[in-house]
Order: sequence, then structure tokens, then C-alpha cells
Amino acid sequence: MAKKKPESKNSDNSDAELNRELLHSMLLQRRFEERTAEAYALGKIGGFCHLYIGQEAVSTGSISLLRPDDYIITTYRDHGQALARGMTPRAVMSELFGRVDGCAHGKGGSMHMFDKSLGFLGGHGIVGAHVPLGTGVGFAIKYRGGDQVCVCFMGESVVNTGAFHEALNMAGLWKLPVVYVIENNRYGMGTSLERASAIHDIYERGAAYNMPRAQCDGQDVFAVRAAVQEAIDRARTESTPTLLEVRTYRFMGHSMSDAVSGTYRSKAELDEYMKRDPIALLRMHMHEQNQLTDEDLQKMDEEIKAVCQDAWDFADASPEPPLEALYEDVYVDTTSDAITEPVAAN
Amino acid sequence: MAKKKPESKNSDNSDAELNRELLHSMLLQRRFEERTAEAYALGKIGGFCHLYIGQEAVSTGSISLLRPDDYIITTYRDHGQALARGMTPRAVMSELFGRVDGCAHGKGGSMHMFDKSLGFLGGHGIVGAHVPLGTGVGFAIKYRGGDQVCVCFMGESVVNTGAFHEALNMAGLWKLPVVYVIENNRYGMGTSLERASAIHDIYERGAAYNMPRAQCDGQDVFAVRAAVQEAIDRARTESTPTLLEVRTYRFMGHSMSDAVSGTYRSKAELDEYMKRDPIALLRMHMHEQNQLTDEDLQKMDEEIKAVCQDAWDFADASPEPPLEALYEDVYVDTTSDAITEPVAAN
Amino acid sequence: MPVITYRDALNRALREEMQRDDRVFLMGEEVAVYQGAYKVSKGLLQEFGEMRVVDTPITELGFAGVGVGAAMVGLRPIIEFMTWNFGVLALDQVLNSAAKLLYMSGGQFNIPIVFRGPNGAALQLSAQHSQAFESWLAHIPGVKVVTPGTPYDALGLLKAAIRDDNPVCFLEGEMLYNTKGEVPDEEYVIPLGKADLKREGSDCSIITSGKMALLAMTVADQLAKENIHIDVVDLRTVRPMDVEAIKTSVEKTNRAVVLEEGWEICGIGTQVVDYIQRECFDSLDAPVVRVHQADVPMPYAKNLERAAKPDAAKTIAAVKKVMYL
Amino acid sequence: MPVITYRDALNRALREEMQRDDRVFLMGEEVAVYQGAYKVSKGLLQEFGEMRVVDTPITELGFAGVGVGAAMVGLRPIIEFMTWNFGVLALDQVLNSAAKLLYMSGGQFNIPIVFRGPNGAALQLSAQHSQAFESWLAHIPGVKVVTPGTPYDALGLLKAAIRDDNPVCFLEGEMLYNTKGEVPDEEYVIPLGKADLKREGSDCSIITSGKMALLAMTVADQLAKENIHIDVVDLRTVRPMDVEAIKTSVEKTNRAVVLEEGWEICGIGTQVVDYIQRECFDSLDAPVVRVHQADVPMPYAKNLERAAKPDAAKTIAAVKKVMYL
Ligand SMILES: Cc1ncc(C[n+]2csc(CCOP(=O)(O)OP(=O)(O)O)c2C)c(N)n1
Ligand SMILES: Cc1ncc(C[n+]2csc(CCOP(=O)(O)OP(=O)(O)O)c2C)c(N)n1
Ligand SMILES: [Mg+2]
Ligand SMILES: [Mg+2]
Repeated sequence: MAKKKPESKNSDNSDAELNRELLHSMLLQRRFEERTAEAYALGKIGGFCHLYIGQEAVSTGSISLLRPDDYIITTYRDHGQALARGMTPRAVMSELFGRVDGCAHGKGGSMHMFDKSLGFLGGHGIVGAHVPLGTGVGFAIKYRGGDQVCVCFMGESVVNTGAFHEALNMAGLWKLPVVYVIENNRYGMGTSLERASAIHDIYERGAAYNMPRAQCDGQDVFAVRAAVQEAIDRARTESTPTLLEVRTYRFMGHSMSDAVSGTYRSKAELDEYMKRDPIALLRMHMHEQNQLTDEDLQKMDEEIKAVCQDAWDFADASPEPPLEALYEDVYVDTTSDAITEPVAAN
Repeated sequence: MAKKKPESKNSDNSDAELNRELLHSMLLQRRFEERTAEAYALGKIGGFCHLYIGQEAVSTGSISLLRPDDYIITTYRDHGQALARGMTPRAVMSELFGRVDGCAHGKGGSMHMFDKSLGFLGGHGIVGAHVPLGTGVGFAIKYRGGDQVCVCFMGESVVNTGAFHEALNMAGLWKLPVVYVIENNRYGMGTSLERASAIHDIYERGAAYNMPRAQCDGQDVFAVRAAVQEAIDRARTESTPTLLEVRTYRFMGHSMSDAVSGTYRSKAELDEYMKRDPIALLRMHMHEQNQLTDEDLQKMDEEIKAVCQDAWDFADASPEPPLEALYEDVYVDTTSDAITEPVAAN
Repeated sequence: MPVITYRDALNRALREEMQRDDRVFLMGEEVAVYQGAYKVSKGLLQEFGEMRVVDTPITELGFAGVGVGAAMVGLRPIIEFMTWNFGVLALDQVLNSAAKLLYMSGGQFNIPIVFRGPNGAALQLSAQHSQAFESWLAHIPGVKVVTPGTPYDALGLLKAAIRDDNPVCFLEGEMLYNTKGEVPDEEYVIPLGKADLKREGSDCSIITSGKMALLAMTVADQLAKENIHIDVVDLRTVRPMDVEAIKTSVEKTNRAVVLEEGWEICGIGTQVVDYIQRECFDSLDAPVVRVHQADVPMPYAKNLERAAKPDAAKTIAAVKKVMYL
Repeated sequence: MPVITYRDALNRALREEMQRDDRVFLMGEEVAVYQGAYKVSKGLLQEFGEMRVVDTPITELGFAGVGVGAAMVGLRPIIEFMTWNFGVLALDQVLNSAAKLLYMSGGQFNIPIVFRGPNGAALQLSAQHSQAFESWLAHIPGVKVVTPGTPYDALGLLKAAIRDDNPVCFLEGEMLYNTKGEVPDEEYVIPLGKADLKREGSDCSIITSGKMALLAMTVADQLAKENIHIDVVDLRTVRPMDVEAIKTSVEKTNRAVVLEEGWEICGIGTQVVDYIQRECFDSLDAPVVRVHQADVPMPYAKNLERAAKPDAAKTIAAVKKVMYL
């Protein structure tokens, strides 16, 4: 249960090329979601839609450390992680628009992004329910004797659910290679952490499961990378889970129907937190290090904006799913006869 | 979260009168359940039947400290607590026999003993499910501004359930007057604590809920009383919950269909634990203190055996519930019109 | 008569019952500071304070159980599920505690509790947030299940549910909160278990409840123009179900369509069908036709969602089918 | 043919499928060291080791979800609920994860999982331990629901369930584990969704499944002595339901009794009734009569429990009622 000090090269913040990639990833999420908000207002997107703006260092920092064969599972607040993992803006936007070219062919929507080829296991809407799923992915990795890891993202409210507790106990008991990343943005809808959890340093919940644990700054992408790298190493080499509390903040309302501030948090508090915009922090660091000129940044931003416009146009042009699709994907059509030969697990 | 040292007079073990009462309570449970086993073997009792033999110091120690207006809630292993709270052996045995004079008129059976007049809230069969109920009782006490406490008994396996976690977080957050007594008898059916929980000092789970916590010897009725008294005081005077781990052992199989030893625990282990029979320990203590002669003991035992025989005879003579009872107690027959006047909560 | 929204009707019922009986309290996610995820509890925290309007952590199983425990010792909890989709996590407490404690205790512990929240689909909320739970809940002996469709019914039935000494599952329509209807200023209570004949007609019965009652009324109005007159039986309470009202209607019309929001297999409509074939076997001129959600998880895409839901066209087609038109 | 118990049939199915495909594993409470609460998994830990036969803490919601997660990435879990009464805690994972993931992901993630365990009442286990869940489970699109009544069916259907690439809920009868029947030594698999005509007769159909099929056969044998010949349709799989088999039988007999273990309201039998009235309206000579558990939580007392359960007398009375005898 000892906490190692960060030391791996990944917490290094001097690699210009890497930093550009991190910046690109974060900026893409930001611009993409700005367009998402716009499209939502125009009625092109329906249902619940939860923006990730303000938390991009968490997705980018964590996912930048993963191998292609690793797994990711997350909540309904999933656009950022989907993009950070490499789902195309076209596929994500088309899904938001409910079109056939969406990553779930329009059946999932904002809360349910999936991409099997990227090990992106969704987008889940019942708070807490995906934590056992992520734990099961860890179980499968261990079962097969692989060295993959599963990163399971969740909001801080999740730590109060029974599903979290049951899953973490099993992960601790069986030593499964899962990194549980709590994105502590301080609120679950309108309820602050302090009004929902009996303890406020929630990573300490890990102690109840004999699980290594840590807390880190979620606005600083390097801090996220350092903490996550440690956890990934522990999972990959020792098949040991970690509970990581990443302290962040959401800059938007809980979902599109929630005011940005007012009822449960003040404008002043929001302004205070917005001073630590993760993108601005990285940008400033890169400026200081002479890794990014204003022109570089502007160019990157324009390219990204063009990509987002392209995603919008693509999604807008993508057809609605055909009506036959209504009855497809309820069951897969494999009967018991289809399997005739034994299959090996490894 | 500080742990106070036991100091109250209830940890005193020199009061001869009290000690006789404690011994009487424990011996009654023991003899009663010996007859229960016998009746089960004869087919007079059906269904699942979980004996409490070996754990009597926990029920007696805890319940001896309660006021008549306090509440108790427990699991399916509930005969001991029911008797310790003062339910008559006749009512308990009749319930076991499924007869109309049972405490639930034959509808509950072994796992579901209830007595509203004693604040005995059952006898619950779904592992973990009664922990939120006990927490709700604590909520109601606080709501009314009363100074009662609710003692919620449970097996050690319960600490792995989601219901436990959700309930304890609320109790810690809202400071509810509940004493959670974990009867850690080391096994949940055939699974040892070590194979089910990622940590083994399970009272430490209390830390996750900012809850005072302690561990004590469950074979020594004085140790139980000392620890429970502390927790009760904290609940009554400060409306603060406690998580108490009482280390005990069950001398019988999990239920009547489970062998006493063999599959999951050895005969040697059982023998070792049986050396610390809680009744024998108290008896020895009283002998040492010259509080109990062999004749006293024999007399007490004979009286108790007679009471158990009477319970048996009574239950045996009690009629089966009338067939109309099948459709009774599904709903209470109070329509909205029945209430016409406002009612105050206090 | 004053016209108010379904939301305000519920809010008024909560307020009046909390004023009337201080054992009544409201507990759930976001009910207090946030004033309710759908603002049903607006103003209640301010009026009744934080002991009676209680925000919970996200722990449906836990706080449903807290409610049952409080009810065991004399309080009268109203447990709000932000939606019934999340209430599924608490089903054990509804089924195994609330519904069974009276029976298991031989009549000692009745549980006067209301579990309430929006049920069924809204718009494009996708598979995990669009489910209708009436048939699961109605399966359980020991609970009552109420599904109001209008502001008038919502107010009168919620008051009855709160006053009932048994556990009541109260299913609101997320899409109904903004709908309006006449509600008198005077106090009234609608007894549970009584259907309401929302339209009278002798050609065909539509048996329905909740949000679907609105659809049935629209359909009835439309068909009236074609001179087809529909008897719309709004069950309002699906457990206990008003079998007499079903019987009276079907014996009059000899034809029935059963309209429900949820899935086909073992949906609430199957029970209606069973009653009809049992009670009105000789009066029926055609098999009963059911209209329900497509037997698939709810899709997100607008066109698919539309195709999945019961609607006027499907209901009209069903009516014409039973009328052999 | 060799005669073996229902328990051994299940055990053999598990063993053979685990031998055949090493992605298959068994997880649940007491399945390993204890050899299964009902000894269904006897010997499997010894044969397959602790990675493939896994004891869990008491966390139904958690380990059901662990199973679904493992299935998402290619394993084929068999999740044992010690009984389905405890499985109710895991319903969210069955309903919202296992059943919906294929759809929500646009066809990417099928979930090849089996949830299995005893269902329904045994003897005097009282209200919380005696419930039959088939109608709740059958309500869910995306799962299949299997209810074998005999050792032969148990073996063949469990193998099919394990090989199926969809989530399957497999409901065993606690009272059936010791029952015996003929089971061939050769390998066989029974396709899901096909009913079995367990008795042939032209006077009346009894449509049933699971443990109740045994009761139906007893009743048929008894009635045969009175020269009343029953067609016993054992559905075996209640979702998908073999509507053709129901239709064929009822069109032959013109009379039907629906026999089920669970509660009345929205019980699995209502769906059978709906199919019958829909498909065989013109063939029916009498309303369908249902036999089911009394609509109350299960009581403990022996006499009350007996009165609560479906039995031969009640079933015979139902047959005579539909035959107007
Ligand atoms: C079991 C369950 N209960 C309630 C909800 C409604 N709900 C959706 S998101 C949310 C808040 C979650 O907060 P948190 O976990 O902190 O994540 P964040 O939204 O801040 O990312 C709630 C209550 C739900 N989806 N599932
Ligand atoms: C939710 C649930 N899962 C499984 C069971 C079956 N079961 C009954 S008792 C028991 C073991 C409980 O052990 P513990 O909590 O340690 O209590 P003890 O029996 O030792 O007193 C199990 C698994 C149940 N009743 N409820
Ligand atoms: Mg949050
Ligand atoms: Mg134990």
C-alpha cells in the first residue's frame, strides 16, 4: 500500500513534441464540445448531454499513457475520453446527431460512446454501474494472463454507490489490473462532495480495500500523467489496482439543462476555478519553455476548428439510421450450433 | 473519531446480580437452540434455520445495555437476540413451529422474528438489506429529536455488500444514533473473511465513513458490554454512529443443512474456538468470584430447561394459522379517508 | 377552475401533506438544495427545513432502505427516485422489505411509504433512461402502483398515496411535468384503485393509464371525427386494478385496445388482457389488440425512437383492427 | 438410458462446456470451495482451478457486473446466484448492462453470459426466499430466459445457454435438484426457444414451464384415469416463447389452462394468455384459466404455504372449469 514517488519519464514536462500532442488532444476536446453545445442549442442533438469542458487534462493525461490494447470504460460524460482515445470527431459528432455514421450507429447518443476497435467500452448511464464492468475487464485480463490495464473513469459521486464498493473490494481482494480514476469535480449534479460523502479525501476510501491510492491535481496534465503512470505500472507489472482521486472542476453545468452557476455554486467560485483552465496552464508552460509560439497555437486552433466543422458537416449529412435498425442488435444471431469447435481463451 | 477507553460501570464484572442475569440470558439462548436443533431434526421446524450457539455473549452483552424504547434489527440468525430482548421462548418456539401463537403468527419463521412492542424490528433474510433499515431507524430517532439508539447486528460478510456501504456513508454523513455491531464469526457460509474481504480488520471500514470504530472480544460478555456501552453513549448523547467489530465464532454449521466442520473449516479449528465458550467463560468468572455455586448453576439450568420444554409443549399445542390468514396482512386496510386530522410527529 | 401544471399539482400535494402531518418527509437525490431534478420539490426545503427535505448521496438502494426503516418506526417517508430507471437499484428494498414486512411480521409492521419519480421515456434519453416499470412493480403483492396522467389526478392520487398506510409506488411521467389541466383550489383526494372514464363511447374501449391516457384521449378525439366513439378507461392505479371498470367498458363496446408505454412481454397490458378474456369472454367481438413500445431497448436516434414508441397512428390502427375496419 | 439427477445434469453441462471452451468460467457465492450451495458445481474447482471457478464475496450487483465486463472483452462467464431472490440485487446489471449493451453500442458488444441459479419456492423458506422471477426477466428485450423442468432439459438447455452469444437467464428449481430422469450419455444440445410437448391429449392444453411441468404431467396422468386427455406444453424457454407450439396445442384442444409458479399480476402466464387470445381467438371454447401462486408474499407456516402454491387439485379444478365439467 506504499505510495511511490513519481519518477517515471512520463511526468517529464520538457518534451516539446509530446506537449504539442497533449495540447492538441485537449484543445480538440474543448473545441469539439463548444460546437456540441451549439448543436444542442440548435436541436441537432437531443436527450441528456454532459460536457467535459474544464476536465480535459484528466482524459488526455491518462489516456496518453495507454497502449492500443488497453481498455477504457467511463460514464455518460464521455465525449472527452472518446476523442482522447482517438475516436474521430466525425464518429462522435454523428453519434451525437443520432446518425448512422455515429460510433454506435445512432443508437447510443451522447451518453453511450463505444468503439470496440479502440478498447473503448462506453459510455454508461447508471451512476456506479460501470465500475463492476471495469473490474470485470481487469478480471478478464488477469484470467488470460495478459499485461493490459483497464482505466475506469468516474465522477466523485460514484464512491458513494454500492456498486463501487462491491467492485473495489473484489479488485483489492483479487489484485486486478485496474486503474480507478475518480474525476473529482466537486459536484454530482447540484450536490457538493461535502454534502454527499462522510469523508472528503475520497481516495482514502481505497484503504477499505487494501488498495494503493493517491490524489493529484487534475488541471495539470503533467500531474495527472505522473500519478496515472505510477498506477499503470503497478497494474501492468504487479497486477495491482489503484484508486486515484484527480481533483478537477467542470466549467459548464451538469448537463445542457443545468445553469452554469447559481443554485448550488456561486459565480465567484466558478471564476476562481476557471483561472486554472487546464489548457491555459499547459499553453503557458509551453510558452515559458519556448515550445509554442502564438502562431503555432493559432494554427493548431484553426486546424482543430476546421476538423470540428468537418465533423459537424459530416454528421449533418450522415443519414438517419434506417428504420429496420430498430429491431437489429437486440440479439446476435448465433445459435448454439454455430460453435462446433473448442476455442482457447488465450 | 477518537476511541475512548472503556470506563463505564457496565464494564464492571463484579456485580453478582447482573452477572446472574447475563448468565441466565446466555444459557436460555443455548438451551433453547439445543431444543431447536432437536425439533428441526424431528421435522417440527422447516425451512432455513441458523443457530446462534457460540455467539451468545454478543446478543446478551449488547442488549443488556438497552432501554425498553431502543430498537434492535438483525439478520436471519435472530433467535438469540429475540430471546435476549425478552421475547418469550413460547413466542419464538411457536414461530419456529409455524403456529398461530408465534411472534409473527407463523408467517415469518426462523429468519423473521418480530416484536413491535419490544422494538424488535426483525429478522431479515437478504444479506445486507437490513443495514439501511437500521440506518433509517436512526434517522427517525434523530428526526423526532429522541435519545433512543438503534442497534443493528450483522454478520461479517455484510461489510462487503453495497447496502452496507451506502447506509454507513449516510449514517456517518448525517450522524445518526446507530450502533452497527458486526458479529465477526469468521465465516459467511463456507467463505472465510480472508477470502471475501480485501482487509481483515474490518472495523477499519469505519474510517471510510468518518465513523468511530472499535474491535472487541465477542466471547467475553464483559468486553462486549464495555465496547457497546461506549457506542451507545456516543449515539445517545452525541447522535454519533459506531462501527463495532465483535470477534466471535459459531459453534454450529451455517444452517441446519451445513456440517459443523469439514469442507471449509477443520475440526481442530472448531475445537480450538470452542474452548472459549462464552457461557463457560462467564461461569468460570463467577465461580472465581464466588458468585455462583454448582448448585446455583444446576438449578438455573434446570429452570431454563423447563422453560424450554414448556415452550416446546406450548408451540406443539398451538394451532396452525387459520387458512384465511393466507390473504391477511398483505395490505393494511386503512384508506386515505381514515385519516382526517393532522398528526404531529413528536 | 384554475389551470396548473402536473409539476405544480405534485408540488402542491407534497406541500399540503407535509403541512398536514409532520411525520411526512421527502428524501432523494437533489430534492432539497437543487429543488428537485425536475423541480417537483421546489420551495419545500425553504418551507420545511433540511430534516424534512433531505438530499441524499447517490445510493438508491440505501436511501430506499432508510425510508423503509423510518417507516417501520412511525414516520411516513416519500422517497423520490430521480427516475425509476435508477429505482431499479432499490428494487430489493421495495420488493423484499417494503412489500413483505407487514406479512412477514404477522401484521405488526405496516410500511406507509411512497416511492415516487418519473417513469418511462422522455425524448432521446436512450436505452438506460427510458424505461417503464409498471408491470414489474404491479407484479408485487404488498405494494400499490399509481400512474397519474393529468394534473388533477396527480394531485388527488399523490395525496391518497401519502395517506395510505401501505407502500405505494407512484409513477410520474417525465414528459408530463409541463402539461396543464384544471385543478380545483379546494382540497380533494382520489381513492387509489379507481379508474376514470376519460372519454365515453360505445364502439371500442381503450384501456390505458398514465401518460398513455393523454394519447388515448387524442386518439378518441381524432376518431370521433370519423364517427368512431371510444371509451377511454384510464386505470390511474394499476395495482389494485379496477377490474369492474374494465368489465363495464368492454361489455358496452365489445372491443378493446390495450395501450401501454412499456415493453410487450409481460407488460402491464397482459394483465388487462387476462382480465378481459376472463371477465368478458362472451362479450368480445374480436381479440384484444395491444399497443406498446417496440420490443427493443430504446434507441437514441430521433427517428428510431419515434418508431419505437406507441403513438396515435399505431393506436388508431389497433382500434380499426379490433373493429375489423 | 442412464438415469441421473437434475443436479448432476447441470453439473455435467457445466463441466463439458468448461472443457470445451476455456473462455467459460463459473463465478458466484460458494461455487468453489464449498462446491456450490446446492452442490451443482461439485468437483469443478478441483478440475478447473480457482481462476475458472471463483468464489465471490456477497455482492450480487458487483459480481454480476464483473461478469458483464469480462464478457465485453471476450470471456464467457456463468454467474451463479445462490438463488434468484438475491439476484434481484443485480437486476440493474442484467437489465441495463447485459441486455442493453449490444443495442446501445450499435451492435459492437454482445454479452455471452449466463446468469443462473434456483428460482421459486422450496419448502417453508418464507417470503424473502421463495420468489419466481420469470416474468420480470422475460419482460426484458435482450435476454433469453430458460426454465428447465427435467434433467434432460436441464443439461441440453444449459449447454445451449452457455454457447449462446447473448445473455441468458437460467432459472433452476431448488426443489428439482434431487429429481431424476433419463439422460443419454451422448452429447446433445437443446435449442433455446423450443417448447416440448410433454404429454399428448386432445381435451385441454396445459401451458407451463419449469418445475410446473412436472406438476402438469402428474395432473395429466391423474386426469387420464378420468378419461380426460391433456396436452402438456412445456415451454422450457419463456423468452423467446414458442408461440407456434402454444397455437398448435390450443387449436387442437380448444381449451387452455396456464400453469405458473409465481404471482398472478403480470405473471408469465399473462403473456401466454395474450398469445392465446390473439392467435387462437376463434378456436377457444372457454376463457383461459390461470393457476398460480396466491397473490401474497410466501408464508412460512406449512399449511399456509401449501395453500399458497399451485398444486394438482387447483390445476385439475382449472382443467374442469375450462371444460365446463
Ligand atoms: C444510479 C443513478 N442515480 C442517479 C442518476 C442521475 N445522475 C446522473 S449524473 C449524476 C451525478 C453524478 O455525479 P458525479 O459522479 O460526480 O459525476 P459528474 O457528473 O460530476 O461527472 C446523477 C445523480 C443516475 N444516472 N444513476
Ligand atoms: C444478498 C444475499 N446473498 C446471499 C444470501 C445467502 N446467504 C445467507 S447467509 C449467507 C452468509 C452470511 O454470512 P455472515 O454475514 O458472515 O453471517 P453469519 O451467517 O456468519 O451469521 C449467505 C451467503 C443471502 N441471504 N442474501
Ligand atoms: Mg462530480
Ligand atoms: Mg459470519
